[in-house]
Amino acid sequence: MIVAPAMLSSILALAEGPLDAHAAPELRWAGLALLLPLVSGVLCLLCDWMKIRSKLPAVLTIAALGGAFATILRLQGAVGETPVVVNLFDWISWTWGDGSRFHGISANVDLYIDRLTIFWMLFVTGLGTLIALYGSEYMESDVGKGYTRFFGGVSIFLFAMACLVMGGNLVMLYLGWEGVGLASYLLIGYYFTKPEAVAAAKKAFIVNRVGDLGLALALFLIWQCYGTVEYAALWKAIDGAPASSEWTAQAIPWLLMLGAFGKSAQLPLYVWLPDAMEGPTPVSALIHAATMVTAGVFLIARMFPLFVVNPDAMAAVAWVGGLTALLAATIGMAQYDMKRIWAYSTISQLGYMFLGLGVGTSFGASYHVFTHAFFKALLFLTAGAVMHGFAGQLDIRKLSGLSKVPGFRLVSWLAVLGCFWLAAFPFTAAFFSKDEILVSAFTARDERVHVLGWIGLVVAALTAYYTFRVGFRVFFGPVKYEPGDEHHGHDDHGHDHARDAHGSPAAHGGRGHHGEFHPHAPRWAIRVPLVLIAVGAILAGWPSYRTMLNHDERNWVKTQVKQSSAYQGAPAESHGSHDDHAAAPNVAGADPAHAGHGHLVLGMDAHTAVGRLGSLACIAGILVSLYLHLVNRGAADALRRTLMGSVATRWIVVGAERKWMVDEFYDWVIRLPLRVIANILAAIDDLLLDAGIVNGLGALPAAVGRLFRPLYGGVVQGYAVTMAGGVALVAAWVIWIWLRGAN
Amino acid sequence: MISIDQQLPPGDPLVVLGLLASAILFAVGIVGFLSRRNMITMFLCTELMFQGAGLAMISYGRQHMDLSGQVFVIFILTVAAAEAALALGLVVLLYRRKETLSAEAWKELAES
Amino acid sequence: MVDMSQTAVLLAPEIVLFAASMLVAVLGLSRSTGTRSLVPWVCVAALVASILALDAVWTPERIQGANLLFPMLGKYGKALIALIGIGLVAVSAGSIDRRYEEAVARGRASFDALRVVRGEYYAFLLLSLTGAMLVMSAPDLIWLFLGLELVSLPTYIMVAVARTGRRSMEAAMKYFFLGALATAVTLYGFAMLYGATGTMQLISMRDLLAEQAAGPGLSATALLGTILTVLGLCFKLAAVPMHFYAPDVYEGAPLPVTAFLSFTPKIAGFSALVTVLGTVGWSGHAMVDHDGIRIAYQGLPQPITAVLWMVAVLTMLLGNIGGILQTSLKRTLAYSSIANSGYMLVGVIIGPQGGIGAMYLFMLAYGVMTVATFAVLATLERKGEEVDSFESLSGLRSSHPVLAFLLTVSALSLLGVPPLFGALAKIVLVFVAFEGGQASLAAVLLLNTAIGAVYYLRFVGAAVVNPPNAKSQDVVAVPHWWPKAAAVVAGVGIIVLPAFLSRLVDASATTVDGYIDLGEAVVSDADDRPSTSTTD
Amino acid sequence: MGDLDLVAGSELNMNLIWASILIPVATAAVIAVASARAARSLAALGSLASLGALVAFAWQFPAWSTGAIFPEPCGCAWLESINATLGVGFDSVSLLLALLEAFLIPICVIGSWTAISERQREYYGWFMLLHASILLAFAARDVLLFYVGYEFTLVPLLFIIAIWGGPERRQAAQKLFLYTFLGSLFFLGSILFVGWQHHASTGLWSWDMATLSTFASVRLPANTQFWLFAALLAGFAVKIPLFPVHTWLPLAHTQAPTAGSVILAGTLLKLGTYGVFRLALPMAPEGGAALAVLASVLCTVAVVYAALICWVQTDAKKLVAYSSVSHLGICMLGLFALNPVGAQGSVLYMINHGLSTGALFLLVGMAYERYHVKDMDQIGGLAKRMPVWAFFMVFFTMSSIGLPGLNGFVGEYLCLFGTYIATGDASTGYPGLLGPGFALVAATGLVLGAMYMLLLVGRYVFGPLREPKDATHGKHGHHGHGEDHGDLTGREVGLLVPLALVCLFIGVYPKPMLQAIGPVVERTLAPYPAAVERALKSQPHAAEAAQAEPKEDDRG
Repeated sequence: MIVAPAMLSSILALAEGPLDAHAAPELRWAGLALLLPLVSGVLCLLCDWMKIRSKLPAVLTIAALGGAFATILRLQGAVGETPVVVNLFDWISWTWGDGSRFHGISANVDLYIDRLTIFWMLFVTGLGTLIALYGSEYMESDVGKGYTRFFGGVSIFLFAMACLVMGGNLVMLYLGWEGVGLASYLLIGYYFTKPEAVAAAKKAFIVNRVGDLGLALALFLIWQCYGTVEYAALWKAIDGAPASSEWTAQAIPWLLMLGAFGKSAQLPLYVWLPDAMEGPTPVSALIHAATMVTAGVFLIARMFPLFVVNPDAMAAVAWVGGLTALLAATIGMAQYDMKRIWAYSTISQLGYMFLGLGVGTSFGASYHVFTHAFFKALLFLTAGAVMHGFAGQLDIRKLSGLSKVPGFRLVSWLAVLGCFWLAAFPFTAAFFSKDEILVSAFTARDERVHVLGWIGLVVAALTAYYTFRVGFRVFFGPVKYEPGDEHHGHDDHGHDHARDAHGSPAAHGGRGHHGEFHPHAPRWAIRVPLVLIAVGAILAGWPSYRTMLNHDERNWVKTQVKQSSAYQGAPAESHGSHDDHAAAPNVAGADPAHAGHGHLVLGMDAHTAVGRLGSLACIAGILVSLYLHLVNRGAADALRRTLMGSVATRWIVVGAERKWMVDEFYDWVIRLPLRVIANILAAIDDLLLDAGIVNGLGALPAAVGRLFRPLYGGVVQGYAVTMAGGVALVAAWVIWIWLRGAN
Repeated sequence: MISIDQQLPPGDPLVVLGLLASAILFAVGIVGFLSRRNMITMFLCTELMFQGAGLAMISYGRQHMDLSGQVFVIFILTVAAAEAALALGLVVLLYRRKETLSAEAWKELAES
Repeated sequence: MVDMSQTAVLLAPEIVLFAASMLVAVLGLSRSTGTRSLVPWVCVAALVASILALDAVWTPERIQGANLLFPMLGKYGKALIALIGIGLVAVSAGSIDRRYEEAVARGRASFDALRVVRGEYYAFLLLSLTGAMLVMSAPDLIWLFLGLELVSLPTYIMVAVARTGRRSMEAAMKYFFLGALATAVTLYGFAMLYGATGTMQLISMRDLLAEQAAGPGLSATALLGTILTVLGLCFKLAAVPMHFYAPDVYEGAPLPVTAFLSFTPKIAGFSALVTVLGTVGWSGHAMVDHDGIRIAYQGLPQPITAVLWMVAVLTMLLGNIGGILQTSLKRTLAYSSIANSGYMLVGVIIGPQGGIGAMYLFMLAYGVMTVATFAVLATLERKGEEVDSFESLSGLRSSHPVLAFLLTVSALSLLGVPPLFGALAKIVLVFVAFEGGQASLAAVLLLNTAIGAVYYLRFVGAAVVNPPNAKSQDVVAVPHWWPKAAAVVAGVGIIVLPAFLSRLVDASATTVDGYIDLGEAVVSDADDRPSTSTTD
Repeated sequence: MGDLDLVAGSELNMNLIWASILIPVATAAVIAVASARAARSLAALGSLASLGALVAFAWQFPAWSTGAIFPEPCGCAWLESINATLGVGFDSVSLLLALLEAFLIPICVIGSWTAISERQREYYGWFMLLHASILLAFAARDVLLFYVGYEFTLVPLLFIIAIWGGPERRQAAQKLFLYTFLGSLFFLGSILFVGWQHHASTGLWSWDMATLSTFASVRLPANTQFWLFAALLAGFAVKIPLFPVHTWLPLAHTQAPTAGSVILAGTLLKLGTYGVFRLALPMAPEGGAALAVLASVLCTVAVVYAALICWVQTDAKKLVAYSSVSHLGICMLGLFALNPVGAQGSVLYMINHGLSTGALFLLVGMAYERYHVKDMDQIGGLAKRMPVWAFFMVFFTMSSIGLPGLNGFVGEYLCLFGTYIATGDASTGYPGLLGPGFALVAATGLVLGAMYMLLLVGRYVFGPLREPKDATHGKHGHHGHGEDHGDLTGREVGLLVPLALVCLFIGVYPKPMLQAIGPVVERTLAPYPAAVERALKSQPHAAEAAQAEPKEDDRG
């Protein structure tokens, strides 16, 4: 009705392509990257309602995601150094007063396409497509039940992620931000009859909301300071104005940080991610390892100009990243559930990324995001393949020597490949990206963060240890496995399986080829994505190989990052690419003399030192792991017993195994008090406000009425007395008034 | 019609005494009404009050040299007579029912 | 000199009613059942005739000669009395003498002229209405007194005879004795007013009091006389402190008489009140404040305002909080009647600048709602007895949906739900309270509306919401159409009259047409200060 | 369009408005005499016809983007002596709310088809009267007419709850009635006061909203405006309901039949917010500026307080009921931000809350109809039995907690945004009295909202299936419907789909609504910048404190 003409015109505009007449033809179709996943999501919903019992939803989703990937690939060539804004249609947009600055809000469905966008979208859509393909087989036992729901969720996720990354303003980013939260919620809670899954989904959403709160407030604050929430205008506004020292401007990065820490599972908001492993494994791979959790990194990278002017905020980011990396690594060392270990490693690796951002290397952080996306997806997907094959078994104590089990050889070796990458074995892609971050930490202008370099190295060793703890235990050694308690596949949502990694005694390990259980080997739809992702993981190091071998400084990732807001105002990249110092604008009093090679670590050039130390840490970790988890597995248990035996060391084991009680701490410090307060408030509302005050006041007239009851005693003289008394009183009163008035 | 500007000076003994008597009559009526339970006595007390008011009318009439007060008294007497008839009928009716003249016997209607 | 014949013509409505009352007294004794059943018809015809007569005789020229303080009050007021009177007749019709008549009809009893009360009842009803009409055209205190007595005396008898029983006798006794006490108080007040002015003529009294006010100020005699008169009249209004009889008498009296009592004495009392207060006037008085400075202000003399304010507030409050505690329908309605008197007193306090008009508008609404409510109740009976408990009304909607609907409408209207008539009339009252500078009274009125809602909702709840129970299953409708018709007409009136609110407001405002308040002139003579509005 | 056309069109439009109001009244009358079986169809027809008339009006409504009132309210007097008129007319805000009402009523009526099996004629009759009176309130341009519509809503609602409600229906209905009746008396007193003041100072009678607003805002002294605003707010606060006068709402909601809850949450509460927007704010800007902080403190408290209470509820319906208190706290906070952003968001929030909370009540009711239990301790995991129901439940939950892309977000976001930027700084042209502190506390509602709504979803929709042992037990004796635990029927899906589509549409493309609401909001807030400046000057310390300590919001 009212809106029909307006809506129609905007739809037409959409069909005609972007309104920017100068845009390249590819840009016309940029919207497809959002639209295709959305369409497939809607189609999945329709499939669900039409009760389609085939793999059609998977086909639709894969096609749509592939289409989105292709769109991004096309865009890749079209976007130059200058960002492009494509308006799809108007969303929240109106002005008041004279419509000048601060007299209007404009947050439209715009796409802001620069190199960073493309870079992020490439691996998001690429991995999305592959993982969807993987999921089409992984979830096949749910065809006709939750299959459409799964792919619907994946589609919605990709749509939201595209909004988040490509959105032209912070409100669009917020839309995507919440949208991926919704998708995450729905997919974690995929097995919705399982109380743990539902609880995990809820936890993820709520913890993320805490972060979103920061983001929302930051958004308001940005508008208040700069009068716009659109990137393009915002950069202009920031450029035009000197760094403000008002608290409002200073608070922005801190609030943004809160949002980023929520979404990217950093201290203190990381607790949701391990629980999120209740979701189907492809979801863990896609959302909770490769893409969504990097949104926080993206946010800070995107908003880098607001961060670099605030050294304290930068240091905070670095510290939170470094400490999260350490904490998560220690927990990861003591877990037995394969997916949870990878979850903690994800948190730990995200910590690296934030460390990188905090020390100013948005390139290093982005690079690590990129490499991490591949190898972590690979690790999760192989874990999923194992889980799929062994009826949900994930306990590393109950799986051994899988590389010798028929049908699992490829999976096993790919997993080991992933382990090398995660451990940042020398000359793997992750080695270079991690190197980039640590070097920057050691050489950062802010002296306060140098110690984080050392922490990073320690974490590198720990990472190598726990990574290969899984690798050696599960894929090598004697062939020994027992199935999980899932019936084959997830045929019934209602089954009540407590897949507790700690619960069942390890003595059961000998069930080996147990009666009728046959591992279910993965077929092509699982193998192909695995191989492709492995290839991707290897190729992710290509820019660095070129640098290393050819001394070719043109690093593709760096180019992508450099030509975006993530590089605007970034402090000089301290190391890695020596040619870019001049390119980085010198803001916030960057001291060129201080940057780069000036820094020595252990008397060496930072680059060399970190490379050597990192390699050393990695190899040390692997060797320890080799001894404890392959050569002499009894030693690991013995070590654990020894540590448990001494009061002085017992806390280390217990603490790490029980995740340093952080969940319990939150429970006791936040949830429980809140619950108590809520109950008190409910009681106040019910008893004091309603039953007490409201009902009390309501009963007041009747109560007063009862006071007067004796006056209506029924005897006529009683009434006469009251009446005559009343008359006398009134008469006396009147005379009194009259006397007072007369005199 | 008597012109209203003819007025006795204040303090005319007959007026004062009349008013005093009327007030006493009225007060006695009220006190009697409140204190006695016999319905016939109570009715007589209301008659006293009426007559007290009547006496006041006459006294004021004398003060103002105006006859309408006296005219009013005649009407009051008439009305009082009508009331008396009514009252006696009612009392008889009530007495037949309860065999008592006490007003206190009738207290069925009251706040429960 | 006044042309007596012209003035006498003004009394045509009263004369019609009086004649009719004589006629029905005789007709009621007829041996023929048909003749006896003509009685309500004759009453209605007489009331209609009196309205027509009123319309014909109440012309400005005639009123000029009638020497009335409120010359136009009679036109609206008497029509209102006659109109509501028709409804009250209809409420009574069928229930008076019903069992005796049935017994006669079935041959179980022979006709005995001594046992039949129908004739007296309707005769007294008409006489009482005549008295109420006479009050409105009283030129002097004697007339006023006689009118008031003519209202009261028949009602004493009606309470006693309409349906003999212990409770109605007790009610009659209480009503009579306390009524006599109140009359004595009024009478003494009249005496003092006479003493303060030396005249019985209301207009002369107004002139003299205005002179007093302009000169030395109102004398104590005048003030006390007014106050005693007002308090005596409070009995008729069922206002504090003279309201104590009302719950008992309303509960004990037969239902049609309760309906009658809640309207006729009230309108007579209010008319008398307005007339008496008209002598002191609303529009300007002076008083000396603490510093010995004369200040002029709007409204009744300050002590009277204070008393009336207190009376109004207490009447509203005691009426409403008393109503909450009741289980008897009639007793609840008695408290409702008390509370409504309180609302109307607000109008009286405000005075001719809208207040009295609003009061009479509300009186119309109150009359219509009273007729509707009591007519519904009069239609019902349980085992030959009146229905007098909320429990008996339970589930009325399933047995008598139309009656339940009408009862709901009238209860909601009494409660004050717009756009029903009662609510709008109440809004007008609140509004004039604001306009008259009595914001506090307006606030009290609104607050009381909310308190009163509690017991009005009980009618609604019982009739419409609750399911039938053991007690209400025996409730049947009486085999007479009179009260049903009254209920329907009044109920429709509650819904439809708001559409004519504008005209009704104008009509009720005519009650003060021609009233001359001398206070304004007095104040400006006495003091040059601008008049300031009084509060509280 | 020429002038003549405009006049003719105006008459036609006036007729359309009256048609949309009177069709339900006529329907009620027809239902009263029709057979019980036909009642529900008649009601559905009547409500759809009313919707049709209103849509037809909206279709040619020319003032969507101007903020003007159309058609010009007629001078047809209803009470000539004080010039009270039957003036009706819409501006875009009231039209949107009226459309919401007209849109929800068919859903309520058709949603009651199986739930109400007793006394159907009365039920649908009262529903039609309720509809008419709500529409009248939104359409009225005369304050007395508005009062009539506003107050009369109580009567049908009283019956709907007291007759067709839950076990404590009598107390609930009585409390609802008395509480809101008392509240509206404040409002009545206030408007009568303003009308009197207008007459006293101009000698003319007028009850036209615009006239009185202009008069009161310009001519009444600041002190009077303070009390005027306080009284109006006190009156409307009960209806909204604001903390601490909200306690009637949870009881009423839990006891009301489903459709009653839907319409109560959907539009009846909006009469309160609309009242503040339409009467309190324009009439008494000085009072609004003086009381904004106090009112906002109450709103902010309500947001957190009610959200926490929601979190410990086990009754699904009660949870949704308390969530209304929390949500409307945010809504009113946006209004008291006194800038176009907040007010815009507030108006949008009124509509959004009506849609999403109404839908949630509908959904809870659908489950209740099948199980006769709404205690989440006894029932849960219904997604297993009713996947389609579960989908809608999640959908509207997301709408309710403000997921971007759905309707709830835009309103909530703008409300909080408006609150945030409502500082003394006048760069927006609208200095405010709130600021980040209020926004921060209110924004915790985002987190708390997610907490309790996901608790609802997590227990009620998801998790292992828990059904009451005696699932067929139902005291209303729904002749066999009790055993039916199947998924939603076509009829029920047909009710939810339009709601969901509207939610989605507003979320995705709110621009037309924003542009429609914007001018009205600006007109309403026109006197505020100056009034707020004065308020800021008069309480410099408070303003400084607001600037300096954003977390310090407990003053007031």
